[in-house]
Order: sequence, then structure tokens, then C-alpha cells
Amino acid sequence: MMWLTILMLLPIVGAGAIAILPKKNEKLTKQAALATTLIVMATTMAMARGFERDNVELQYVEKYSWIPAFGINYALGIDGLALVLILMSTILAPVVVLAGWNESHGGRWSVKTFYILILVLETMMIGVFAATDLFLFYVIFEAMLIPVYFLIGGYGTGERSAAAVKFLIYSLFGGLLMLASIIALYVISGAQGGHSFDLTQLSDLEMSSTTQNLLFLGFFIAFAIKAPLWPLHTWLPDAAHSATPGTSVLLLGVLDKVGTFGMIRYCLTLFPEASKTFTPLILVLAVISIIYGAILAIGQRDLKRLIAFTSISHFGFITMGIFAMTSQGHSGATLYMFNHGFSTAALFLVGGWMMTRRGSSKIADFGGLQRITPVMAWMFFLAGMSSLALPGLSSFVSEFLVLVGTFTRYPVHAVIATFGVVLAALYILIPVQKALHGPTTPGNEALSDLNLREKIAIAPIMAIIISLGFYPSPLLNVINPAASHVIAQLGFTDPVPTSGGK
Amino acid sequence: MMTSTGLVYLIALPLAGAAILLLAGRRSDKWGHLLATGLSAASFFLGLYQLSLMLGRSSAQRPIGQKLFEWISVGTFKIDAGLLLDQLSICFVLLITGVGTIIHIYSIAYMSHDLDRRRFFAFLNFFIAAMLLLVLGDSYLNLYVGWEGVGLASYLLIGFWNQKPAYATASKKAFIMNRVGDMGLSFAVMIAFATMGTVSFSGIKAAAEQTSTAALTGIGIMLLIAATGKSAQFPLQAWLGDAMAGPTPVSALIHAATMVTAGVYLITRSNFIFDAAPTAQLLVVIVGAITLLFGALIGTAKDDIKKALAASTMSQIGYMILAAGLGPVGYAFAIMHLLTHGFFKAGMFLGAGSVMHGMNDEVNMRKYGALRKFMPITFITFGLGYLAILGVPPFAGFYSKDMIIETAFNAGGIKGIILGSVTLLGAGITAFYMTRVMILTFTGTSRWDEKAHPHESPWLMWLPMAILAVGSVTSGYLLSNGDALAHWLSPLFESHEEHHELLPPIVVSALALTLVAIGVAIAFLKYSRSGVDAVAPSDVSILTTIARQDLMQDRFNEVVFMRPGQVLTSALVKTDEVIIDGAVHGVARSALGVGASLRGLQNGFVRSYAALILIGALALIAAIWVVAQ
Amino acid sequence: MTFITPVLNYTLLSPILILLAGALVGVLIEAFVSKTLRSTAQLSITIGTLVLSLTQVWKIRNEESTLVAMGSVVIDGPAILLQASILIISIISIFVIADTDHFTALAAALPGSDEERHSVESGNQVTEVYPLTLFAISGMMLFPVATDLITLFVALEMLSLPLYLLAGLSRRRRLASQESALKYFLLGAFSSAFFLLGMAYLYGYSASVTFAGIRASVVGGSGNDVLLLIGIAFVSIGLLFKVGAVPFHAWSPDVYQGAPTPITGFMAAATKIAAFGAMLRIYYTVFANAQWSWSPALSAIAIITMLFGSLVAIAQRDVKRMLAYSSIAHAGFLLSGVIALNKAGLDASIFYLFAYGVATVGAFAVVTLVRDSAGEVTDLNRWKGLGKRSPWVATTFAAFLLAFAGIPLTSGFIGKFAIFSAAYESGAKAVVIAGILSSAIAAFFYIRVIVLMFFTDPVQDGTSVQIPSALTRITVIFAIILTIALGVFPAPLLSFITDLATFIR
Amino acid sequence: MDVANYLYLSALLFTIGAVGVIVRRNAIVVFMCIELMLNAANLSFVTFSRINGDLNGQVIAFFTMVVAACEVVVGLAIIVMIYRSRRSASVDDASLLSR
Repeated sequence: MMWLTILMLLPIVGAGAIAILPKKNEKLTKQAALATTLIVMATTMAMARGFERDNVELQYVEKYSWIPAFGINYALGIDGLALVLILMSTILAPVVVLAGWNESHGGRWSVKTFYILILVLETMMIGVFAATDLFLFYVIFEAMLIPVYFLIGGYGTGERSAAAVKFLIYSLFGGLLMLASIIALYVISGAQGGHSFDLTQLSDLEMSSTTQNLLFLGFFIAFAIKAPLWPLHTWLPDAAHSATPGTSVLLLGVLDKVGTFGMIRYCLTLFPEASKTFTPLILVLAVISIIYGAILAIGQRDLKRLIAFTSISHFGFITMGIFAMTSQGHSGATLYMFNHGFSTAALFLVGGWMMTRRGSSKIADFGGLQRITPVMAWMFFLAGMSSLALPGLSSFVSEFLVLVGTFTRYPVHAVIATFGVVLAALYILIPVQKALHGPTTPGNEALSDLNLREKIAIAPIMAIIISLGFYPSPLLNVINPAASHVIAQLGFTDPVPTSGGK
Repeated sequence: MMTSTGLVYLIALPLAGAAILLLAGRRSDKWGHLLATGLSAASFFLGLYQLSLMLGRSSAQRPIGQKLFEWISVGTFKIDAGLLLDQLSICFVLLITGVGTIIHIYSIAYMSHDLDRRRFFAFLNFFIAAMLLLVLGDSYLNLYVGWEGVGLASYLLIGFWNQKPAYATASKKAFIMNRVGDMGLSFAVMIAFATMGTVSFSGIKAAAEQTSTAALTGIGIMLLIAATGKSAQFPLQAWLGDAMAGPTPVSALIHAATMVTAGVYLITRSNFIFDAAPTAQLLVVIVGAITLLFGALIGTAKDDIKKALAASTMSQIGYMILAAGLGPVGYAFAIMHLLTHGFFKAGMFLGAGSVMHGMNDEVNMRKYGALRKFMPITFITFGLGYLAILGVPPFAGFYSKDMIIETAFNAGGIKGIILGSVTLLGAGITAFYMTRVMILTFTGTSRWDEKAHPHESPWLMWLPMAILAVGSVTSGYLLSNGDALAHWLSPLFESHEEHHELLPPIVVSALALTLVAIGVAIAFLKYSRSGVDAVAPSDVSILTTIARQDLMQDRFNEVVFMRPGQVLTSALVKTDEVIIDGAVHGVARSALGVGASLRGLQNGFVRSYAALILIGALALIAAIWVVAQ
Repeated sequence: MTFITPVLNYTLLSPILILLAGALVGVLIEAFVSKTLRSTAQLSITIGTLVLSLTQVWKIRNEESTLVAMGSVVIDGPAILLQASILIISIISIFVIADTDHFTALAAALPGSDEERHSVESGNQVTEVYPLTLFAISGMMLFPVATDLITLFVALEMLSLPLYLLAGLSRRRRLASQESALKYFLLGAFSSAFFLLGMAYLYGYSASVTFAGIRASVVGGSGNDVLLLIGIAFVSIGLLFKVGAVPFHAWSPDVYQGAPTPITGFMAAATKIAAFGAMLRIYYTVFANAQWSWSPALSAIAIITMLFGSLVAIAQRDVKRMLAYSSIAHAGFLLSGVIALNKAGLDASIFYLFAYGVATVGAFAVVTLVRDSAGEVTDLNRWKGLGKRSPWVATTFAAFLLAFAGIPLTSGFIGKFAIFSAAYESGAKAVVIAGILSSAIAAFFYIRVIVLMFFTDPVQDGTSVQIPSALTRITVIFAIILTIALGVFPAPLLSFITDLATFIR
Repeated sequence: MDVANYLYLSALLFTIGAVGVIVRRNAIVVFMCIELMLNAANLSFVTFSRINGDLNGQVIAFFTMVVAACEVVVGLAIIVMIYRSRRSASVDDASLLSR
């Protein structure tokens, strides 16, 4: 059964259905979108049930010839890593639709367009993680930009078009670098027994170390732009600032994960040697991102920008975990991707509700919300706690795994990174104090608390954040085999305890 | 080790309470506080039950554990959500739940007028649960969860009235400084895993002897940092004073009896590490000694009754840390002082709360005076606590504190003499400032505002105070009688060789009492004879001024960390905008510029186009020519 | 002396002959049919001719012969493909050209004269544009299949001369249109002089006028290399001029802007195919063995062309000029296919030419739709908010731009990938890097237009979208469908090309 | 005398023509210069035809003349049209389209 293709088709079908719905009936449109995303989520979970945890091979594999002239296939398949990310995406989609019920108003275009874009985007989100053919991946990787571009530019706020353009150009540039590498790979594969884009075949290619390094850079820079790594991050704050909260969630929560996902799936598997060569540099960049992102978050006066910078710090952790080349670091990083999706979603959605109610995203404009809108304040606080990785919440597990995993091989990096944890407390508690605590400042007296829809939307996220904090095993059991497989393929083994041990 | 299935309920009950109260929201305003108190009490009785079971077993069999589920497992990094109840943790369980329950009861009355009382009780329950997890966790990572959990609870409770900006700031400060300490804990865990491949107490205990001293010292120091954060020890002590922003029951429970003593627990629990890492141990002692005096000195200058008590807490915990730093000989006494302190300090805080209750929340002792007639019960209970903390026999403090002083002297060599005299001095200063508190508050002439109508608190408030007072009278004797506690705990620690006594116990006690007497005397002369003026005198010695400002601790932090931090932040924000983002835009702009300038070639004159073609032709020929050669 | 009767394979020549016949008929119609019927007749004749010719091409698709016309013309896979592409492009261009509103009613009349006004009012619309186009097309058909110097030169002029005239036929802004015609003509003639001299030297070098003969002596290495090199250089100039490669590009922005938009579209698409077709044939067969001499120079030109086109396009304010510069950049991309000099390069170039041609005609067709009272509006600032006023047109145009930018799921991406990978395969890494880089730059201005159309609020100045005829709509729809289809399912066309495209010598 | 000289002559003529195109303003003259270039090319053809001892070159020369004639037709048409509408045959006046 072609699970993945079906998964990818469902949103498209939904989009088509919405396209033929009457323009007038916006409510119906929204309901259709919500229904579609819910169906996709259900299907994904149904698929996940059948996933064999300990099988490190790709599962649910599909392969059809697409462009034989170039040896390009429509090839899908998932391992633990992909499954987790697809799950995250498909769970986030309905949440975003429900949470951003009114985001589509006040856009340049109709409500219909908004949801069509969202659904098209969802298809691509699934496809980009499921693709096992490099060309297919690249196609989706690039095509994804377009709906997001229109979502930001069409439905965002403030300098939306400028931000959208910046985002698009930045990403396109990275994509083109990657294209150069892909072309090179294609040619090399042609020279070594037949053109192919099949990951497994590409990973066996013989390359001189210089070639490998160059091609690696092509890929890595593209991914480093996506998963904003210092110093390629400057597009993110602007984009996040202009996009609607829902879009931001998909942007930071899912699209940016494509970057870190790509680092694992493509950089590491295709260019093991180069990965090792560049690890020191990348780790330094990651650590810088962690600290830099955190400090800049502290320095922000705008809530959306603040959240964006916290994400830069978090992506630093993820990248560090990936390149620590230990099973803990790797599993931690993967789990981190999942958790970050939800904690950022929580921050952006609740923050978004606050901002839409207050009509401003300046932190200074809020004050004393805890008295006025207790539930909303609590949700924001909880989201913040998850963002600063409070033990007992899901993000703690992943962050700590990353740190421990890094420490065993790169103690210095881990130690510096740990300071980011303290900074995290600052960048969360400062807005919490300014916005939620203190006396209620003028302009906030009349704010309304979360309504039922919003409560329903945020509930699952919070449930995931808390439950996974105490019981992450279900995910870890899926992630571990994949992670350790990658590590093993790279020829790494976890450092053994330096002195004795059990 | 025996396993049990019941341990989890110790935590689950109060946690459930917190969850219910928070989720039910206003609906549970009516009965929320009762439920919370009930659950806390239930947890206490469960603890007693476990104790009875434990007493029924041979000392080797006493520790019991419970594996709930596999929490984190990646590669060799395997952490179970496991609980461990042994002779050490049971003490804490009982202290936490016992004192906790008492304070729950107290709060019912104390918070009765507060609209958010339900939320308050939810937090209290949450704190109890977190604190229990802290002492029951069977690995450093599980402990870590509780560790930050109590941090969160303390943040929430300090900032319970966070509509007051100052209070909100105080809570933030507490959380941040705790986080700094927590870093130490995570480092400790990382080093432990990297060197021994495990982070469970049993695992590390087993692996400790094959482990290099360097690593152990590293772990030890990191644990010490963690302890200083949580227990407000030097150099991370600055938050405790401000933490008094929280409602008084909180100060009593969290910032006197239980949470702040977590550091002592951590060090005692990690005895197998510190015993093998003398350097770390020495540092522990030093930290303890410094804080002991530090707190005491601050205490002498505070007019805010709660801050004075807070300072004294700091100093008393200094005693405990110091004791814990003395190794096997000290652990038991550290714990003993911890327990007794739990009683009398909590009692005194509740007393202070009762006073404030009667003086419509006035905290400035200079605005008190002569309250003993108006609130006799408070006076008596507070007084008993006072005697206890002074270490007047036979009150609790006498046993616990003297033991510590004694062991300090016996630490041997110059070290022993220094530590001994420090502890003695501390005792003296303690006597001075506590007497000062007593005099300013209860005796002398009344210096209240006209609005104040002092009155005794309702029974729901004084009953707990009474119970604690009983504790502060008896607990010392009970615990030390026949070294009860020491024997009880001994299986956990390396048995220590009996070493030389510098001074016989009786001499130590005598010395201690004399110093106490001196302290009391000075206080009397200074405050009782010559009355006290309602406003703090400004013409005071520089020493006093410094002491009033908490020995400049905040100034120091501000100058050394905050200011540079703010500068760095704003600088980086600029850099990001101007340099990094500027570079990006610069590229775009330069492309535009080049385009615009090349555009000039297209001047519209056909002849220049032709010229361009001709030049191109020549260039082409030239190129081909060059290549051909 | 004996006289050899020429043997002509009329079947294989039929596509071209049909066109010429149609053109002549067109001339007669222009002369004898009443003005009321004229344009309908012309249109039907022209389209009929083109379709007929296309069917002929389809019929002979599997034929191969070097001796079609005594060795002056060759029919082989690439020839079929190129001719077919030219014809398809032409047909959809004709649909746009059919909107006579773009063309002056009376070319002979002075701009703004009573004569002109009268002929406009009386609907006395001359329709010489059809036969002219047909002549041009037949020249284009001949250009890539010519295999001797005479035919090559004649074909070049056949396709150029009508275009010079067509460029001058715009109804509005006639002075600009005439100027563009003049520029195009003078520069075209100028460059063809170089072309001719180059041919002369090749003839001198090889003592032969047929490609086969020249190739033989290039392979043999006999003869004076100086002549060969100058010959290659000058012939290249002629070809590079036609494709608009820097520094021989200067005509294209002005002509693209001045010429009537339908003609611009037709020119940009079809001429490129013809010229690159010829170029591919000459470099792949005749000059192949002298690669060492021209490859570096050509690479340099390719790189300069890509970067120049993209960079200058950023600074444009007029949509037609912007597209002109983008077509210069694309000429650079296509050159990398010539440099590749391998099968993959040939396939890729042919695919690219077709895909790009379709998109170009489509794009210019859309440009013809955006008008105000005074005719077309090509000033980009007045395109603001087009997406709001007529979303479909704007979306279509955006899609074409994305195809030009080479965004995946459009034909442009497949083309870019194919052609760059071919170039990379032949070791022309520098060209590929430059190509990637300029694609990045190019993306910048394509996106700027999209921003203008969608993300800026409309200016109320009467700019509106008019769909004059169903035919134009057909063109646009056909082009957009093909552009997307070739992006998503390029496999059939690609394999068709791969099977067919092999030069026979 | 050496036939190569004819080649030099043709090269010279071609250059003169090219330069003329660039320096002269009058469209007619510019066009004449182009014709000069074409005929220079013709000269080369004829010369090579002589050198190679076949007739192809000469045949091409004839073709070129024909083509040149066509060019004249088209060219003059355009130039005259411009001249009529602008009252000037200077190619520099025709520079509406630029940048």
C-alpha cells in the first residue's frame, strides 16, 4: 500500500476541494481545511503504527521511474528520523489551522487561497522528509519556498513583502549552491556506473577529498541557511516577524527542520569524510549560534523576533548534537527537532493570540496579563518553560541528551553551550515578567482570555510537551535505531567512559 | 536492594493535588486548600508508614527502590525513572511532608483573604511533590528534575504577588541564580557520564574507586556550585534576601526549612564523591565557613524581620554545609542541624508571619516593639525557636550546633582551629542578631503606626507554630540521644576512624555558651537599655551600612555581570543589524549598483553598438589567437 | 563541360517549401483580396501552412539524409526536432500576432499623418506581417539544416531581412519601432558582413564550401590554421550576434523594446532556436575537432553573457527590456550547452530551446494583454498590483518568470539542470558555477516583478488587462500548460529528444 | 604578382568599411560602408576561389551580390521611412531606445 503517496495526495485533494468551494462561505473553507489536516494526521498515525522500530532500513518504500533520461525516480521511504518529522508536521498542521482560525483575514487574497497554500505546503512538508531520491528532494525543497513566500508576503504584517523576498532570495541562493553540488554528484555518478539520484547508490560514490569537501559545502550552506546557523540567520527574524503566527510555526517548526534533517540525511550520508573534516568548524558555528541567538533574544524588544532568535539558539543545539557524532547527541538532536517544533509552536501561537488581541508585538506594550487573561498567561509561561528546557518537559530530555552526547567527545563545546541554558532562563523570564507580571498596563485591561477553540488548539501541544518530558521512550525507541545507524555508518562509536565504569 | 511499589505515591499525591487545583481553576476555590492540605498530610502519613516498615528491617535491608519506567535510554546513557528511599531520604521525606503539612494548615488562615489562595495551595503541593522527587530520585538526573522543579515552585511562590514589579523581579532573580547553580549540576552529570558511564547514585558509588581523583574533584566542585545556588551559599547567595518577597509561609517552608537545605542533601548524598575528592571537600568547608559569617553579619543589620531571618537561614545552612564538608564525621550532624533548623527556623518564620498578620503586613522591626503582651502565643513559640537557634541547652540547636562546632575543632590541625573559631564566632553573632530581633519585636516600647491594631493570630495559625515550637524544643534531644541519627545514617557513609580530640566536648559547649552569652549581652546593651528609634539611624559605621546592603552582594553582581551583560547584548544586537545583516544587504545593493552602471553601456547610439561589436570581434580573435599559440 | 542535373529530395524539403509557398500566397492575398477578408484569409493561410509543414516534419521524423539538396541541406534528428520546435513556436506566436491592433495599419504612412489615421479609421489594415513572418520562418527552418556556406548565408539573410521589417511595424510609438528596425538592420548587416568574411576564410582554409569538406580538413589538420581561426572567430560573431551574446547583444534590448510585442516574442523564441540550431550543428560537426581553439573563448563569452544579462536586468524598469536582458542571460546558459560538445549537451540544448521558447512566447503574450487607453503598458511601475486586478494573468506571468528563474516544477528547472549537468560533464565547471551564480542574481529580479504584481497596491491609472482575441488566450494557456507539464513530466519529451538527436555528418 | 595581396586588399577594405560604420553618422553612408564590407568579403571569396582553383567562391560572390541587393531593398525601405518621419538620416538622432 502506497502510504506515503497517499499521505502526500490527501492535502492536495483537500486543496482541490477547497478550490471549488464557494468563495463566500469562508467558514466552510476553514472547516474543510481542518478536516483535511485532521485526516492526514490520522493517516500518518495509522501508518506510524505499522512502522518497524528496530528496522534501520527505509520502510514504506515506493519507487517509480520519473525522468529516466536522468535516472531520476519518484522514490519515497522513511526511517525513524523521517517518520518522527512527518509526524510532527502532520500534527502541527491541524493545530495551526485551528489556532490561526482568523489569520487568513486581512490578507491580500481570499481565505481560500490561504488554506490552499497551507495544504499544498503540507504535501511538500511530507514529501521533503519522505523523498529518498536526491532530485525529488531538491525539487520539493525548492518548490516549498513558493507557498511560504506567498503566505508571508500575502497574509503577513508589517514589512511583509520585504521579509518574504529576503526569505526567498536567501533560500534560493542556498538552493542553487546545493544544485551545483547535485549536478556534480549526478555527473560523478554517471561516470561511475550509470546516472542516479538514489541515496544509497550516491553514498557509495568514490570522490577525491577536495571534491567531497566542495560538494559538502554546497549542501551544508543550503541547509545552514534553512536551519538558521550563525551567520546565515538574518532572514529568520524578519520572516518570523512579518509572517502570521501560524505561518511562523510552519516556517520555524517544520521548514527549518528540513535544514537539520538534510544535514543528517544528505551531508552525513553522502559525504562522510567531508563531514568529519568540517565538524570542528560546524561545531564552533553551532556553539556561536547557541550563545549568540540567546543573547540576541535577550536583546529583542519585539516578541516575534525574540522567539525567532530563541529558535536560532535551539537550532545551534540541534546542529551541535548532529555533529557531535555520538548516539546521544544524534538521538538528542532528532528528538530536539520534534520537541522544538512543539515548543516553538506553543510560543508562537500563544504569543500570536496575545499580539492579535493587543494589536502589537512589542513586549513593552503588554503588562500584567496574568491577572487579566490567566489561561493565556499560563499557556505562554508553560511554552516558555518548555523553550528554556525545564526538566520534566520534553525539551529538557533532548537538550540534555545533546549536551551529554557532545560532552563525551567535545567537552569544551558542551560546557560553553550549557551557558546557553542560563541565558535561556533570561530570554524567557524577561518577557514573562514584562508581559505577564507587574501591574496591568493601559491597553491591556480589556483583553479577553483564550476561547474554547484556542484552548482546544493548544491543549494537544501542551499535552505532548509534558507527557514526552516524562515519557519520551516511544519516540526515542523510534529514533535510536536510525540515529545509531547513521553514527555507525560514519564509523563512529560512542566514547567509552574514560575511567572504569559499571 | 528491595523494591517497593508504594514510593511513587509519596510524590503522586501532592502532584495530583497541584494538577487538580490548577486545571479545575476557580471551580475549586471552595475546597482547593483543604484538598491540598489533605494530600500533603496523606503523603506525610505514607512517609511515616514507610518509616515504620524501614524500622522493621535490618539496617542493610532498609534502602528500598522503585523503578517506574525507562525514562531516557540512548546508547549507554540509560536513565530509569527510579526512586530510592533510604535512611537519608526518609528524614527529608518526613521533614518535607511534616513541616509542609503544618505550613499548609497555617496558610489556610494566613492566605484566607487572598483571592488566589487556591493557586497558592496548588503551588505548595507542586513544591512538595518536586522536593520529594528531589530527595527520592535514585540518580543525579532524576534529582535534577526535582531540583529544577523546586526552583520553579520557589519562582512561582516568590512571585506569587508578582503584580508588584519588585516581587516579580525578586522571583526572576531567584530563578536565574538557581539556574547558574543548576549548570553545575548538569556539568556534574556530564562528567560523571563521561568518566563512569553512569549517573545513578549506586552506579557512581560503585565506580567511584576506579575513577581518577581529578574527575571526582571536578564532579565534586560542580555539585558544590549546584549546592551554593540552591542553598543560597556564597557566592550565589544574593537571591535569598529578595526571596522574602513571597508570602511568609513560603519563606518558612521553602526558604527556611526545606528547599534551601537541598544543597546539604546533595553533598551528603554525594558523600562517596566528596570523600574521594579532598580538594572539593575543602572547598565545601570554605564555602560553608564564609557563608556562615556572611549571613550572620548581614543578619546583624537587617531591620526587616523576614530578611533578618533569611540572613540567619543563610548562616545556619553555612553551618550545615561546613559540617557536610567535614566528611563522614560531619554528615550526620549536618543532617541533624538541618532537621532541627527545619523546626525552629520554620517556627520563627511562621511567628514572623503571625506578627505581620497582626501588624497589617508591616515588616520593619523598628515599627514593632512590646508585642509580647498582644500576641503571647507568638511570643512564646518564637521565643522557643530563639532559644533553640541560640543553642541554649536543652533546646534543639544546642545539640546540633555544638556537634558541628565540636567536629569543626576536631577537623585537625590549623584547619580545625580556624573552622572551630569561625563556627564559635558565628554562634556569638547569631546570638546577637537573634536577640536583637527578639528585643525589637517583642519587648521595649511600642513604635507602631497608629493604624496598627496588633492581635493574636487565629488558632489555625498558632497551632502550627506551637507544633513547630515543640519540635524545636525536643527534636535535638531525640535525634542526638545515643547518637540516634548518626547510627541511623551510618550505613550510608564510610565509617570514619576515631581521631584525636582538640577539645573535649564540654569545653566546646562552654565556649559556645559564653560566646552566645556575650552576643546576647551586647544586644541587650545596644537595644534594650537605650531604646530603639522607629527610623533606622543614618549616622552609622561604614560596616553597618555595608551590612545593611547585604555586604554589597547585589552591587557586585550588578557591576561584574549585569552591566557588562547589558552592554554586550546591545552591542551584539547592533552588530547583527549593521554588520551581519548589513553584509547581506550590501551584496544585494552592490549587485544592483553593478547592474545600473553596466546599463550605461546601452546608450542608444547604434554606432557605439557597432563599435562594441568590432571590439568584441578583435577581442575574440585575440583570444582565439592566444589560445592557438 | 558536363552539367549535372540537381537531385532534390522534395519530401524532406517539403516543410520549407510549403512555408515558402504559403508566404507567396500570402503576398498574392495582400495584393488581391479585399480588405474585409484580408486578415482572416491571411491568418487561415498562415496557420494552415504552418500546420501542414508541421505535419510534414512529423511524417519525415525518422528520415535521415545528407543529400537532401546535393549536400547543401541535411535532415537528421536534430534537424527534425529544431524545425518542429520552430514551427510550434511560430504557430503560437501567430496567434498573438493575429491581434492586428499591434501593427501599424499602413507602414508606408508617416507616423501621425492623416493618411495613417484614415487607414486606421477605415479599417484598411495591411497584413504584410503574415507573409513576412512566413518568410522569416522558412529562413529559420533552413538555417539549422544548411550544410554548406551558401545555403547558410542565404538562410541567415532569409530569416533576418523580414525580421528587420517586422520590427518596424508597431502601431504605437512608431518612431521607437522604426528606430529599432534601423538598429536591428544596420547591426544585423554589420554582423553578417563578419559572418560572410568568416565563411570566406573557411573556404580559403578548406577549399570547400560544404560542412563535410571543411570538417574533413579540420580533422585532417591540413591547411593554414590562421585562416581557420579567423574563420571560426568571424562566423562565430555572426551566430553570437543572432543569439544576442555579450558583447554582440547590444541590439536586443532596444529591438525587443521597440518592436511590436508579438514580434518580440516570436523573435526572441524562434530566432534563438534557429541560431542555436545552426550553432550546434556547426560547432558539433564542423568545428568539433578544433575545440581546443574556440572552447575557452566561447566559455568566456558564455560566462560574461550570463552574468551581464542577469546583472543588468536587475536595473530595468521596463518589462520588455527586462525580458530582453533575461533572454541575453539565457543565451549564456544555452552557450554552455554548445560548449558541452557532447550528446547530453545536444539533448539538453534542444529541450532548453523548446521549453524556453514556449515560455518566452507565453510571457510576451501576457505582456500584450496589459494595456491602457494608449496601448500596451510596459513600464513596470504601472504593473503594480496586477495580481489584485487580474489574478489569473498575474499568476500566469509569475509562473513564466519562475520558469525563467529555473524554479523546480517548471520546464526552466529541468532545462537548466540538463544543460548545466551536460556542461559540467564536459568539464566546463567555471561555466556551471557562473550559471548557478547568475541564476541566483536572476532570481532577484524575477521575484521583484512578482512582488510588484502581488505585494504592492495597485496604482489607479487605468492600466487594465484586455483579452483581445481567443487566440492570444489559447497561446497563453498552451504555453503555461506546457511550461508546467515539462517541469513535472519532462520524461516523454526528453526521451524523444534523446532517441532522435544525433547529428549525421 | 602574389594573389595574397588581394586578401590584404580585401582585409583593408573590410576594415575601412567597419571603421566607416562606426565613424559616419548618415545612415545611408553607414549602409554603404556595410556594403563595402560585404564586397570585401566577396573579394576574398573570389581570391580564394582562384587560389583553390574551383568556382565555388565565385558562385558565392554572385549569391552575395543578390543577397546584398535584397538587403539594399529592405535597408533603404527602413532608412527612408526613418528619414521621412524624422527628417534626418543621422543614426545618432535615432536614440529613443536606450538604457
